[in-house]
Amino acid sequence: MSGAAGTTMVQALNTALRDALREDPDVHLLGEDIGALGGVFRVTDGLAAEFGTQRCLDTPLAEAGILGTAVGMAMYGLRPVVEMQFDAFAYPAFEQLASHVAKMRNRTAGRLPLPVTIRIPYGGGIGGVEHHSDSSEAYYAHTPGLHVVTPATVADGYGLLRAAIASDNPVVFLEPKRLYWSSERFPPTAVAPIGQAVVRRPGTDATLLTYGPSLPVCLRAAEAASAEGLELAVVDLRSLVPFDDETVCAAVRATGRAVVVHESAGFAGMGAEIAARVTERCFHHLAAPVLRVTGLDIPYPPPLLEHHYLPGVDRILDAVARLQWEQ
Amino acid sequence: MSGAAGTTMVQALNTALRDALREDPDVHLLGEDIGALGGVFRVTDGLAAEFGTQRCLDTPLAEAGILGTAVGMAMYGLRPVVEMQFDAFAYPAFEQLASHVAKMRNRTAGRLPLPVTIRIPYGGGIGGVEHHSDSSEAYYAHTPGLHVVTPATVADGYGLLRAAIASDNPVVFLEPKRLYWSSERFPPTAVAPIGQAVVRRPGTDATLLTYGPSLPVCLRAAEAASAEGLELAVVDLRSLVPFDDETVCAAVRATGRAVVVHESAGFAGMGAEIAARVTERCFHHLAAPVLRVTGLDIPYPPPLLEHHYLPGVDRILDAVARLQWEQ
Amino acid sequence: MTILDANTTPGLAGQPSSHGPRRDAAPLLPEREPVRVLGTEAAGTVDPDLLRDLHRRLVLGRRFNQQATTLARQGSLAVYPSSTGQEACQIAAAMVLRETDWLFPTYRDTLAVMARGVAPMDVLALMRGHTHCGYDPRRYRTAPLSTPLATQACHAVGLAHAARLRAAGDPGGGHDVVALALIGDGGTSEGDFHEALTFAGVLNAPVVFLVQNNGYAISVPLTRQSAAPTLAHKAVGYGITGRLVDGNDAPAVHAVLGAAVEHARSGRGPVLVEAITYRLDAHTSADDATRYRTSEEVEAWRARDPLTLLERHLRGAGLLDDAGLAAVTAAAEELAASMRAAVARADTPDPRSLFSHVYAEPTSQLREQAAALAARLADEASTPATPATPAEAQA
Amino acid sequence: MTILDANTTPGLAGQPSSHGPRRDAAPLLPEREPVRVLGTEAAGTVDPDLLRDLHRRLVLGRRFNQQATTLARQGSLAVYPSSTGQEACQIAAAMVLRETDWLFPTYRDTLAVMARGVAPMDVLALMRGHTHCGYDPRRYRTAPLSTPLATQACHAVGLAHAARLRAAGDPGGGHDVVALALIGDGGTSEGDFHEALTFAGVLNAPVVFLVQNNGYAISVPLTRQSAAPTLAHKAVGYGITGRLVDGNDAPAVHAVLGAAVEHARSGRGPVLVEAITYRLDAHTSADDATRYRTSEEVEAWRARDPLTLLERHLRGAGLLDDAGLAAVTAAAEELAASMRAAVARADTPDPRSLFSHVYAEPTSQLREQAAALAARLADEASTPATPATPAEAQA
Ligand SMILES: Cc1ncc(C[n+]2csc(CCOP(=O)(O)OP(=O)(O)O)c2C)c(N)n1
Ligand SMILES: Cc1ncc(C[n+]2csc(CCOP(=O)(O)OP(=O)(O)O)c2C)c(N)n1
Ligand SMILES: [Mg+2]
Ligand SMILES: [Mg+2]
Repeated sequence: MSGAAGTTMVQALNTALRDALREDPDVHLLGEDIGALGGVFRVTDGLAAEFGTQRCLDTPLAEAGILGTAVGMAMYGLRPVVEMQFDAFAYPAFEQLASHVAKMRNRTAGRLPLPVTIRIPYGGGIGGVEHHSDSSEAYYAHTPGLHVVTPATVADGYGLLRAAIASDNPVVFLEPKRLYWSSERFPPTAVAPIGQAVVRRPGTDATLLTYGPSLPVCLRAAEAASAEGLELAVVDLRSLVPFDDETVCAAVRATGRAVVVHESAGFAGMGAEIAARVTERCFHHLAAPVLRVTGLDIPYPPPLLEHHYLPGVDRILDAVARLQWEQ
Repeated sequence: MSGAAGTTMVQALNTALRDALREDPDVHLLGEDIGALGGVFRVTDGLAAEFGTQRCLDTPLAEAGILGTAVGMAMYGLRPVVEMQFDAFAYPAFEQLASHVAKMRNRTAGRLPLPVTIRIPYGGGIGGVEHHSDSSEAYYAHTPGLHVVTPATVADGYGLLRAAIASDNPVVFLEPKRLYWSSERFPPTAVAPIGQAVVRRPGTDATLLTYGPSLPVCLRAAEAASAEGLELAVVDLRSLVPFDDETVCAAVRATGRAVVVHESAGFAGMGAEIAARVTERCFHHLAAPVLRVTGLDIPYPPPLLEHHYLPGVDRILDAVARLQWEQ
Repeated sequence: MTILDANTTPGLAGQPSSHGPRRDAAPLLPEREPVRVLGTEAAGTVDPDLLRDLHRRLVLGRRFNQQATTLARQGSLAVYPSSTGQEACQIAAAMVLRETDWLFPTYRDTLAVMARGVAPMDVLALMRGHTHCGYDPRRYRTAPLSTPLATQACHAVGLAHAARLRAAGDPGGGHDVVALALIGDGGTSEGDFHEALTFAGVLNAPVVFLVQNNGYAISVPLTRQSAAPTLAHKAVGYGITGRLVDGNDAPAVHAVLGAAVEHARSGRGPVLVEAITYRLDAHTSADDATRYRTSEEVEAWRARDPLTLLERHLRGAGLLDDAGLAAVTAAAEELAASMRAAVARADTPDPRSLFSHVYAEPTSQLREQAAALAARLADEASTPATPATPAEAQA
Repeated sequence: MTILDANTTPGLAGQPSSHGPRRDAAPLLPEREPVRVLGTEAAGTVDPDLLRDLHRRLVLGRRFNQQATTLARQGSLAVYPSSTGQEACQIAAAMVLRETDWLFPTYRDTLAVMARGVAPMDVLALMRGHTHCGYDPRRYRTAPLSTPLATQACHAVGLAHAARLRAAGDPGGGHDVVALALIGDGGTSEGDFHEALTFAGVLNAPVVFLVQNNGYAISVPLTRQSAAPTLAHKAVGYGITGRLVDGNDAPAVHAVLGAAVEHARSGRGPVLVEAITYRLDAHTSADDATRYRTSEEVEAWRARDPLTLLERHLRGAGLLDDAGLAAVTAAAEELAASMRAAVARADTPDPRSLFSHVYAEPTSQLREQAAALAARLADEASTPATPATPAEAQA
């Protein structure tokens, strides 16, 4: 799966699905165009050929129907993995997600767990036309009963997807479209635990808290800051629910300053939760308020304007600069 | 509409709809059971009789269809007011809301504004069975392009609903089910502006920030605190989007301590946004972190357990006590 | 032949193959008039034991509805959606299923759930406000009572499909399962109903959809719900078989549904059955039906009460005498008494259960919240109760 | 008679009135074979001017598709979903509408939108990535190109209903509007399609649904999308009229759609037209169609290219000679050249526009964000550009 140029995120996800299909006959994939086409991003490339069109099922074009069918399959004991074609096209399935997927275990006192994985390509930066670049993580993170994870590295693409499929919880697995074609040298093979954040770069002066598509941007910002003598720590949350308070708070306490970076609209976004809970838990360690660098509070713009919307290095460094260094 | 016992929230909303229907022939109501039945909460009682079954239209049972039909009506120049029967039953319309209602003005460069009002009874505390007590405000508040308002008083029930219907923006109008039968002495008649919070009770020691169904609880908490010598200010946000930073920040700066109270699940809820933005803007006035008292991060419980879920006076006072008075 | 294959006819003449083959429409269209047994010659050919069994279950079901409605009026249940007038559908739905089959009920289908073997108070746990689902869905092969309309139809298709997948790998493993989804006339307007039927048709899943067309979705009459000739006419649009039956004619519903279940089980595809019936009670104990329907209409339907129709036939055919009726009535009273007793015994749920089943393992966030609740409860237990207004107690 | 009334027959025999009256199904069912004109006797009766007009528009449309696809390959458009092979549907859809009627297109219906009078580059603004909708929907009575599938069908119903409401109050006010919703075969599986048809039937709204059944939803063939005999058979389930037409036969589509629009306009109810067609190109310029279909299949359909079929007829009937064809081709080349020129002139959108139309009045939050962006832009303008990698420029 990995060439000289390394393994791409798409390949890592593909390998994770293949390994899961091989190891567990209960794993079934379903979604739009995941069979012969291999998915519009080719994440399921070759899987119908290897496992048959039953285990890699091209469904009718109806997202609530797809997720509702997966719920029924899971009730019978299967382990469905659903592909939603794009973020905004998961919205028709919102009722099935919020009222059934998230609640079934709880409403049946644990008797009907739903080990369903819902893969959703999300976010912008790929020149997509409207409805193809939404960041919808806050909707899911706010819905109790769901786990919500998002890889930012190729290794985590493999590891978190394996963990999601193996999990007895329903997991919303958000795939950063922008990182589909990023690549790493070593083919990933290890399962990554759900619920653990990881420090991607140590730093002493301030901490960037981020996830998914914004991790590379934060690492570039840290690089740039370092050139100017500021050492920024960078934390990759990986799992939005459950949230790893321990790792996050330790990283923030160590620097006393923090900026949250994500690409979805800021208002009532995931960054608000991160900022609020870090402040609740680390208030007396903070030399400055936790700031947020996020997408704008507007509908996602057309491709020629999206660079103004996405958090970039400059905006991150601006926020870091506003962390009141004079104190 | 108002008897000796005063005007109820239901009556105020009913009057607002009646006045809007009378004043503007373009106003049309549509929803499930809003005609002969007058809505399951009777908010549209008598309106089909007065304005005909066309302007108070009983629709087929299909929420996406209802909202999508309203979008089309608004495109032709009408001013539809949609009733969703319960919070969780608005989820099937989520795609229409997020991908069309919220975006139509923007994607057409202002040429197709959608003056649609979407009334959604929300929240718990009325002994409803599952799916009848969700607090869904965070989903809407996080979706750019929507205004999101919620009355906590009978007068605002009238005033904000009139403003919502008159607005050229799509407005999600969240009606606190728990307050439907609360009543006030004077029949409301004035339009309340969207986007303005209001201080419901002055106070010097700490500020409670709340909205909708939690306002009366906060006022009772302030009462109780006052008996023990602590004066709590209480701010009723009324409008979640647009957010009244000015009023809120002034109230928080005046006390240096704040607790946000709402009934939806806390994680990535509206309270996170409030806490985060207040902290960003008032950090150096804060003697303690902004705390949150919210619903639990679990699916809404069955009626016999819901009092454990809902923020109550005790939990609010506990949070106030944790605001580090020793400083 | 894979399990996805279905009976097809050649494609549309003159079109290359990408658009076909397509099915023949005629066999999918429903009968012109609802199937009836009672009052027809067919009635004489039905097994008398089946008729008596149906009758007994109708009587018990009616009494269950009455008692539950009373309990709701008295405040022991938060609410109760009675199926009085629809008992023939409820009972038949459960009777045609094997133990290994699955039922997907709505909030109104309490009798069907009870007929699967669930204890009355466990059926009513949702309405008691005690827990969201009072029974083990796997044990009774019965999904939780579904409140979000039509959503359960998708689950039924998925489960039926999964069973076929398992059956393909393990033919003798008891996986020749049929899923029966119950739905109301109003529910057929929801997008999820459409998507379920689309998937059922394409997957050729062994699923039966029973639409209990009781003429109303709360207050909205069928004429404002759908302009279709009959709801059974929707089936052809999904390539599945449509059937129309008199839902107040218990042996007719039993026969049509039984045939539908065997049709599905044998791999011949899903079936949509529309049963024309009427709810004689209000939508729920909280509803005021006089706002939207006349007493004349209700009386006209009372004359077609499924219990009356069946009792009249049994009496006429000499299959039921006063003693037989008395025995059945006594059993019904016993059921009602046991319901009252169970309610009196009812416990309060343990608040710690709030956190037990949100996830497979509680998150650290939930552990914190559970600990905080436990501390509050311990506090309350140790301090003397202060007089609280009901509103404050709630808040 | 209110505007909600529809043609009905008495209710189901023996049922009280709450369930009826119901429609007769037979007139709602589609023809057994798609309607054809070309190659039949009817072809000789069609107005030659109409045929020549159709031809001219097909040629222009084909060229538009080719040029836009080329622009996408060259990177001037983000993507282009070509309707090559479906031009007959596109053109007829726009031609049967009056100026006061409304069109509700999908992303693929660029030719229909252009035929409403929108300038080519404004049609393509969405795909250029310049703005979400390049034209004024009110001016052209054309909704934005809809990407979320089937959602626009609901809007069409609402708009048609609103027009009827206005017409009731103001009969001479030009409100006898018909809404035409375009949709693909895949889109018919979405819940919104079902809900739109349900509403259309119940409201008896003057709306026509044209399903361009091109055999595929991206890679998924019709046989995996629906098990229905034809998609037009779905209509009966909503009490609306279903029609089936050969979508590659331009005069046939024009005739059937024209009749459907007048059916709807005259208050006789909505119509669902299924046009059987094929997209000869890939799903979009970014798609690889060889992954899911054979070149034999494509070639079989190429033989039924709507342009070829019409040209053959015109030639045979002596309605088109070489000079005529040359004139049409020249016009098409002119269109293509103007598209290339327009792209070359294309400006970059103003970032300040990001905030202009989110709300009627910007919120204080948006004013802050707009000011911050303006400051950043001013900064960038005043500092010499530092070399940035493309990735960094994007981030
Ligand atoms: C998605 C959704 N929307 C709305 C409701 C509110 N609601 C509960 S029952 C009901 C009417 C259902 O009518 P029908 O399907 O005919 O079933 P019946 O009650 O007649 O058995 C409505 C609108 C709901 N439960 N779910
Ligand atoms: C709600 C939704 N789900 C998924 C998609 C992604 N998508 C875009 S086009 C397409 C196929 C549509 O097929 P069809 O309706 O037959 O139209 P065609 O492309 O053939 O014209 C899909 C799945 C979408 N746009 N909207
Ligand atoms: Mg009903
Ligand atoms: Mg298609």
